[in-house]
Amino acid sequence: MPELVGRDLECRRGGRVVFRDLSFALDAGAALIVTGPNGSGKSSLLKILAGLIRPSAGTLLRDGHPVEEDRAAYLRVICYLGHTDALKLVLTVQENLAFWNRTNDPARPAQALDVLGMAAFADLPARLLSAGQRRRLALARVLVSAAPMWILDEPTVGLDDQARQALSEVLAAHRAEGGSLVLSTHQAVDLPAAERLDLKAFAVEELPEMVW
Amino acid sequence: MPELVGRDLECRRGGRVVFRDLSFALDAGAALIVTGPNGSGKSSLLKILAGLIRPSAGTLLRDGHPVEEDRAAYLRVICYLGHTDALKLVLTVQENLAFWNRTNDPARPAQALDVLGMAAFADLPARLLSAGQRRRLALARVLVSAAPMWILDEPTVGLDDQARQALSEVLAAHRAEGGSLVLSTHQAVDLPAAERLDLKAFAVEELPEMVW
Amino acid sequence: MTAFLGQVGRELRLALRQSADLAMVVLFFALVAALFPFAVGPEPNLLMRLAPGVIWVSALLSVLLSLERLFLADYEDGTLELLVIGPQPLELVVLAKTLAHWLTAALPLVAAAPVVSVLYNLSAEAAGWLMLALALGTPSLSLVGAVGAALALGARRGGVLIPIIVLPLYVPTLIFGVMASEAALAGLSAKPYLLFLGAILLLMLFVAPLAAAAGLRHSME
Amino acid sequence: MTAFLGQVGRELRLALRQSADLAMVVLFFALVAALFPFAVGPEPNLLMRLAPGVIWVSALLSVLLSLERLFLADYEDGTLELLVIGPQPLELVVLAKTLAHWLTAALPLVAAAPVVSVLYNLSAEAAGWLMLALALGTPSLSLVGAVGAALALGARRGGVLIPIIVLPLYVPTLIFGVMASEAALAGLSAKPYLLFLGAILLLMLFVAPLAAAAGLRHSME
Amino acid sequence: MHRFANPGRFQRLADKILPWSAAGAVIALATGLYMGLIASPPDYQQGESVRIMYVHVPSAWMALFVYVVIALASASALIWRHPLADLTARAASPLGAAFALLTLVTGSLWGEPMWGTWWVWDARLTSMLVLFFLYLGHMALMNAFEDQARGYRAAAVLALVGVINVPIIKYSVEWWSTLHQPASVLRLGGPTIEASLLWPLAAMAVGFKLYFVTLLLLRIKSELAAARLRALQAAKIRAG
Ligand code: HEM
Ligand SMILES: Nc1ncnc2c1ncn2[C@@H]1O[C@H](COP(=O)(O)OP(=O)(O)OP(=O)(O)O)[C@@H](O)[C@H]1O
Ligand SMILES: Nc1ncnc2c1ncn2[C@@H]1O[C@H](COP(=O)(O)OP(=O)(O)OP(=O)(O)O)[C@@H](O)[C@H]1O
Ligand SMILES: [Mg+2]
Ligand SMILES: [Mg+2]
Repeated sequence: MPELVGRDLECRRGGRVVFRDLSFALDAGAALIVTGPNGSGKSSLLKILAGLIRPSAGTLLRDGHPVEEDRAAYLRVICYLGHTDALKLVLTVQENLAFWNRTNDPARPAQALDVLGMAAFADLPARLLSAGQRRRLALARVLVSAAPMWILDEPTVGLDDQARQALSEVLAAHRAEGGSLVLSTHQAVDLPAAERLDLKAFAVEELPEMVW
Repeated sequence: MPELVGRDLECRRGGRVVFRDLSFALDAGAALIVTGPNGSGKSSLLKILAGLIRPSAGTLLRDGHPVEEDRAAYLRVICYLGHTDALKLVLTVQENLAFWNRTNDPARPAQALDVLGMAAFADLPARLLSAGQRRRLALARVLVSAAPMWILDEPTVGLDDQARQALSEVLAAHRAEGGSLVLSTHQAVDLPAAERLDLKAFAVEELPEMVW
Repeated sequence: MTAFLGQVGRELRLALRQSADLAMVVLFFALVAALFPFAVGPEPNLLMRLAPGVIWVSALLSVLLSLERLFLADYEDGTLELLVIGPQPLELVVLAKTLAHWLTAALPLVAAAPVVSVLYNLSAEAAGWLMLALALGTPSLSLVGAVGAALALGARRGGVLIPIIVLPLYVPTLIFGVMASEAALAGLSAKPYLLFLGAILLLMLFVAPLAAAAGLRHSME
Repeated sequence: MTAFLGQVGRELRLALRQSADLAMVVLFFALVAALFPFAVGPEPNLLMRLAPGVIWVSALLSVLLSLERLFLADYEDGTLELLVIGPQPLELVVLAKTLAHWLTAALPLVAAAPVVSVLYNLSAEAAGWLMLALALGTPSLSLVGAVGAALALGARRGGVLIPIIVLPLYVPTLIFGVMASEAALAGLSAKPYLLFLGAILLLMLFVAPLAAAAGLRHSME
Repeated sequence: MHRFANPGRFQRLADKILPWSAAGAVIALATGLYMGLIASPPDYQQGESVRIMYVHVPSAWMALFVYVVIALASASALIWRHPLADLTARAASPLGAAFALLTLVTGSLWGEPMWGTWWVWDARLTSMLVLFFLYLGHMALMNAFEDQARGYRAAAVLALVGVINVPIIKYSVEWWSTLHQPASVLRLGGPTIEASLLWPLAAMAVGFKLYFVTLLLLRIKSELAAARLRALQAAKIRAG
């Protein structure tokens, strides 16, 4: 039985329907790549999966049970990375990361930084980081989340080739451990045996109504 | 004679030398693609070209004259797009754009939105835009800048294929009109006959000299 | 329970790390308080009578100034999203943040109050009562301020209502606080007013986290 | 010139879209002004004597509250970068933003002053002079505040830092403003003080944009 | 610019000056204190408490003087971007604050016997209080940024704006107090100090100046060391 199932999901943002009748299934260790043009609802879908917004219709099932039944339990197993990096610019890199460390192992943050090639910046205030370095730090947060299900919204934005390489290795390792993965992107990503979900198929033709 | 020349540029950020002895030349109608790993100084270089920060050494020449001689004149001919979109989320799309319209033609903003496929959102508050839509709006600002020299820091971030297509057409048209172009990116961009500048070559390994 | 304390501790650490060194808060407080004599003139006994009101207003102001950006920063940089879906109850996060804020922005004022009251020639004993009243009242200010800050996020598009809802909530605290100090100055018993302050604080301890958390969740839409 | 007006117009539109902040300022003003009767008791003539000072301080503090927003939003969303390298001189941009700030954060207070002065049963005529003094003095507050806001950009804790560096510079404006109103109250001529307020304003009109623009440029580093 | 400004030269110069200024300070202060505390007679109306003046007044003068020093340093820092100017401003600010505080404390110690209260909103007292706040603001701003350079620039601009305002502040405060209260509340000695008080005062003033110079040089030297340390640490961090 698939770990996460979305059934006939519909999403409204600002009074307008973004997508409708969207269904998908995700097994443990599997990866789902969400694609689609700008504004097709990738981030919205991921926010629904992350529990940030509720679908206007349809249900989200985890192990066969509606997520709403035990929201807290569901939120514990997921880790969400949005468009924003959620960094405190006045804190140093490791301070930023330590705050999000959900593993009981205080050494993990340092390892995560190392994996993403950020070890050298551990003591730098995040304000001094370049765009890509900030994204790397945001990704490091995911590594220390200890969550089996990752929900990543355009994780590769601003990353250089080397970092993108490191990321795909990380993702592979995560899946090898039985972790599952949903990510949205506009770029080509090499995820072996990943399912694709193109939101163009679920778009609703409808001009956005004026929002006051 | 090339329009813009950088001679032996050196850049310090936060007391550390990011790159040094960097030289380049850019003719009218030409394009320069700046590449390099995260933190190699792409944004810093573009900020120097945009007049936001001063190089710690070296000179920037426009038509053979140091830019510092007439900074105002130089700033008038450039348009800079940074990592941030510089949008006011409470203003509508067209309100955002209208403010930056430097062409004397009030119809231009609407055209720019149309070119980038944002016409349908003109009256939506920017708050409601998706990440890529925001980036498109930021790009529209460049289209209405009426500046002959564009300096774009990772313009394609978050854009979908169609938008990226539209952008490269826009860039081609800009160059056809004799406009020149400097852009940094981590992705493949199709700019015919563009020069490339890889910052890896100018990275500084040795420890920074004592700074007061 | 340990999770509770751990969470609070981490929230505290972050808030403390972000907040200014206490010296700055105190300095701000002293500056505002030192401003009034220029406005009302230097007569010592008039100033003495104004002292409680002045000190309370200064405290209120520093709470307002420092609390407003607490959630706003998290909202803009995306941290709030993560806190909302984070493992621990949002009410707890709010409470922890507010507590941290009080410790960093309000407690120093309570400590500095005696120094300031020298400028106003307050008797040591009157100053003591003033401190007590502040210690009881400022937490309510922080809590109510947290609600305001949270609601303001949801209403980015300009709900004029928010301040109209929040600021009046300050009035009781302010008035009872001032009156307690007044009574102490006049040699009367400040107890009844202090009791009122305590009651308000208990109420707010219960209401504010719920309201603020709701506001934060609402701001996610 | 059109660019200048465009800037002002945009700032105004932004402020109005976030009208919550506007209401906050006015309400805070009224709240502080309304508080002091509780602090000093109801003697009418004492209150009348205090009125100018209290109203001035309230206005000053409310302006203070709104200062941080002046440049911070532009700094964080990248707009400031574009303004710094934009075609019109940065000093003008600063002036425009400050003007907008005054129109949205200070002018409402000037308008609200008569209402508040009813609380202190000021004569209509005295209230008129008070308004005049405020109208002449508050622009200086906005200008000096702009300098503080610009210099504090990117600082660890702008919220408290700005008042700390700005308040001492407010003293002369406050003093002359209050004295003008008091003179009017006492039936003396307020002109000399108003002249001083005007002089300070002129000086600041010249100094503040330069200083603030310098601060903004430095914040790009 | 800072590649021409070389720390070494300053170090040598400072090391030359330091012994002299230090010695001078000790001598001047010693003579001043001796003349003031022992040789001179108690004031006929203020009694022994007048002796506080020998600390109080010179420190008051220094408090004003140091702010001007900072303003000049800031101006040159902004114009020529000379790092030494930044360091001077940074080193001088706490000293000025200390002098202001000393004035306030000795003043109120003096005030206690004089007018039976620690604090009176007298013009001089008040404007010194404001000056003290100006100092603290300057220090706070200078230390509020991760990268020192930013703090230097901001603080420099603030110091210049401040120095423009200092006279206005002093003047307005004087007007304020004279209008509000009869000047009789406090009769500061002012010009009417007789010679027996004047000489020790002058000696103390000279002593304070030299003392300031000494401390300033020492602090700049330590700031230099600190900056060097910061740079090396930064280097270590970035080099990984
Ligand atoms: C907190 C208490 C006080 C403060 C902050 C204070 C402040 C000052 C300041 C700023 C000056 C320098 C004025 C100038 O040179 O232009 C000064 C000078 C002086 N103060 Fe005070 N003062 C205080 C209390 C007193 C008291 C209680 C006395 C004695 C009655 C006193 C006597 C003097 C005298 C004699 C001078 C020298 C005046 C001159 O040479 O021009 N001060 N004080
Ligand atoms: N404001 C700043 N202060 C100090 N150092 C900075 C600042 N901004 C960036 N740096 C440092 O300068 C270096 C270059 O930064 P820059 O943003 O130019 O890199 P980049 O090539 O744009 O990287 P990316 O591809 O991630 O955008 C980085 O190592 C960064 O740590
Ligand atoms: N907070 C919001 N309120 C109302 N509408 C919104 C909000 N955020 C996004 N929208 C609308 O919902 C639609 C989908 O937005 P979403 O961010 O999910 O698109 P996306 O697929 O992530 O686009 P991108 O590829 O640019 O990130 C967009 O048309 C946008 O206008
Ligand atoms: Mg998206
Ligand atoms: Mg970059």
